Amino acid sequence: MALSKEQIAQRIAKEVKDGYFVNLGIGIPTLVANFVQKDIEVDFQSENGVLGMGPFPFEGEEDPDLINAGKQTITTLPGAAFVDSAMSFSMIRGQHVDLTILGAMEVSQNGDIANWKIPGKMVKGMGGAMDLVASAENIIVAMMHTNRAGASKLLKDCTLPLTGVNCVKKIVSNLAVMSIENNSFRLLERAPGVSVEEIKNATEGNLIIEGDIPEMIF
Amino acid sequence: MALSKEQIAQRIAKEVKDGYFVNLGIGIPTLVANFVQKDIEVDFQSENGVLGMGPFPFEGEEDPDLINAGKQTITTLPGAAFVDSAMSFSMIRGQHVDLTILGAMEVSQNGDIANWKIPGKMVKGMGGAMDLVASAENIIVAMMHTNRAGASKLLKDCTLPLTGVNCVKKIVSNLAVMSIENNSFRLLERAPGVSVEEIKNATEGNLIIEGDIPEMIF
Amino acid sequence: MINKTVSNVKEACQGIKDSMTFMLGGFGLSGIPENSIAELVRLNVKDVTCISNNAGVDDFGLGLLLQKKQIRKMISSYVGENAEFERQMLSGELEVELIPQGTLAQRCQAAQSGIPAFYTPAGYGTEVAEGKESREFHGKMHLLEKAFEADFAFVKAWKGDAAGNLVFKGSARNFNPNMCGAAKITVAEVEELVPVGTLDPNQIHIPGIFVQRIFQGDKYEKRIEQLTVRKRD
Amino acid sequence: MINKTVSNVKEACQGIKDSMTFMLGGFGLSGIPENSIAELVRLNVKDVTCISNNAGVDDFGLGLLLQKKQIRKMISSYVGENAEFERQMLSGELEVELIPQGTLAQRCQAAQSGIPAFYTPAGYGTEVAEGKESREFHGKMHLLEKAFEADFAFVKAWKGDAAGNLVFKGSARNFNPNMCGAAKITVAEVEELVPVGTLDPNQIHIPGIFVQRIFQGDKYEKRIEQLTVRKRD
Repeated sequence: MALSKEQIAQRIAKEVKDGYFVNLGIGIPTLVANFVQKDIEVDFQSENGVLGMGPFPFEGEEDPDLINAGKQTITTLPGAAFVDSAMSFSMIRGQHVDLTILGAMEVSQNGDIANWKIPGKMVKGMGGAMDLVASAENIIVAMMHTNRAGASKLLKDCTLPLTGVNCVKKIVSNLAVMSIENNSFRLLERAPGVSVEEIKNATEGNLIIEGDIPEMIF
Repeated sequence: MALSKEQIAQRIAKEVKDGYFVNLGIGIPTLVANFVQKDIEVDFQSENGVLGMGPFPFEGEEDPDLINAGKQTITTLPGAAFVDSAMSFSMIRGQHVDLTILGAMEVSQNGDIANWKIPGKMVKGMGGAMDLVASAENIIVAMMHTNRAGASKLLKDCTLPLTGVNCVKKIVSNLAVMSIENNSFRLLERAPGVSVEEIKNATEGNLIIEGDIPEMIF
Repeated sequence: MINKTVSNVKEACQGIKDSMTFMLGGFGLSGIPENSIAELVRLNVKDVTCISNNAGVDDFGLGLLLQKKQIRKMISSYVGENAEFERQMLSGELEVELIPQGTLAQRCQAAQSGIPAFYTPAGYGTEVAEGKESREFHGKMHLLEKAFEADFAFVKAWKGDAAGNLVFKGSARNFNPNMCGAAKITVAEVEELVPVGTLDPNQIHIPGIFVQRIFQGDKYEKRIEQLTVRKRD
Repeated sequence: MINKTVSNVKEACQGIKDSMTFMLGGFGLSGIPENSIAELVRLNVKDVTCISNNAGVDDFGLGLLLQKKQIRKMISSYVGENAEFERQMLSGELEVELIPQGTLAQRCQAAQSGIPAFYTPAGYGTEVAEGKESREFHGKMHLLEKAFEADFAFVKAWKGDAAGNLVFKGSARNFNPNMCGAAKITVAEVEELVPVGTLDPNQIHIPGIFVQRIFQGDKYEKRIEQLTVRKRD
């Protein structure tokens, strides 16, 4: 069965290693924090200038001067630091952040990503996404494999305005875990109970399928 | 009579206006602080990261973590701030410093300045001087009019490696106050008792002399 | 010490004219110069260009200027959460230039620092690259981006003193320090104006040289955009 | 919180090899990483390139490495006050690249920030401009300057915590913050390692993400180069 958003986040959390500084995008990526192993040390960075983000505050303890990049009230953990926006993007552009997890509307088989604009329809802006995808060595995309009409979002070429080119390394969708390799999606894992055939049908771009494709383990 | 170093500093101090942020170079410029009018507010910046420098410390109160760009122990005044080197040069390069006073080995009639290197002889480095002269809108040079051998240091063209081009606006030497205008030195004031003829003889570059040249008033 | 205090927001905003370019600090509604924005609404200054990461919400922040159609052009990285904004943009009343957030911050910082241009990888290969020079460094393509030019920067700090020294709090810091000294005149409003000498010189985020006018804001609403809490067990 | 502490300077310097490029904080002898320099002397690492505003004095700071002829090249803005330095430079034993101080700071800052290159007016029309691209912005000529690349950055802070967060004191701050995160590995030595959570998150100059290894220095001599005092009346 296809994964829920929580399950996508849960699978991605396995990619988060001890000692990582991690930037989480809005949406599914935000949920990843809930599933990170308890026995490793990870620091969350928010591009509005927070390093060492903690959980949401208890009711009544929210502070308008303390929000994340999604404008949600947050807390910080011991050892946290606040910085200005220029220094925050020094962390990102300077490749000091080890892992970036963000959502996408489309990804192409060469690693292009589109997630900020639907011309004539939705124009919210790219926020920090263009800096993140252009800079990060290690980008994981959290996304649905198909849109509501069932059309693939893993394409030969993106149709929407791009956020970045040749930058996505790994994708965790509701159907599969894939890497980008040789101008193709390489299928690494299937969602439990989802067949290779289903994934193939839901993927417009080249899909490399070699050997047995294991089911995800959480 | 030609001015002493203290008198050069005293004359330059008259150019320091209320509300100015001022950077003082090593040597004569450092002395300027002693002569600034008491009834105006001036802040001294030191390019190693100090804004709001005060006088030298009393004996026994020196702090190795508190020096100026000449590596001398200093104090700070109320309202002072410490910054890192990049921000210190943001003040300079970003033209937030209102007045730069520095020494020179040579100045040419088009406003070029040389003050950092005598090839094969003295190579100490430019420190912050190149940033200062390239950035400041308002540069006053404090210098001797001639070298020890009596040769002019106010030239048609500098002979030493340059620190900056077309940047000097005003010069206060031991003989005269001059501005740079139309590829010439314009004589503005004479040191008390020094004749126009003496200044003319001591100046290799074009010297514009128009009307009566008053003596300096301190 | 050079005194930068003005008595109120009116005095702080002297010299403001139609068609000027403003920088405004804040991320979402956090750390926005509330008092200065209110004065810009009151002055009814028109045709302005605003450089600000976001555009407020319909009834707060820069949304207040949008309602009165005072803004000709917005330069931002993210403008969601604002229906009036979307309407004006889609109808063509409002010109919008969307740029990457890190580029926005660095173009402010460059203006403060006298760096006229710099290279960044953000936006290469996208719409943002249109009309911009690109160049390879270390095998990776970068865009040439230029320092902003603005008439006024409006920033909001937590504490400040008469010298114009500023200290920010939490994530309300964001773009505010980078905009100081990045415009011809920087207006800083603070929650608390403290006596000169009480701020530790080691702990000043922005020294007064980058600030031309400072005043204590009358009041701060500090609205929360996305209140998110967890339950106590 | 990711723990960056190492037990001592030996551990902090693991991986150091001949011919590497180092950044070293400090201005004159103020804020120099004394313990790391002593370890570099002890390790007797050779043919290194040092990026440091100054070169110490004959018997302290980087002068100690010069004495043992460990340095192949210095990249500095000011190298006066060092007779051995002058001797090695004039004899050609030591390669020296002198660059403007603001450019030095900004090339560190650019490396920290992932900005591969930027324009500055400093040095245009001088020896410093030789071999560099120049370009006009706003009617003024500028040089294209590139971010430094270094293997290790050695910085010295006043206080720090296990997360690598740093706080500097007075003018001993200087280049230290700009060098953090500007090399592959940043080693921070501090006068006092304080428990995590005791530094105010608003008042951290450099957050730990820019620091890979941190330790408390055994002792600090903090020599004064130009003791200058005034008489009490």
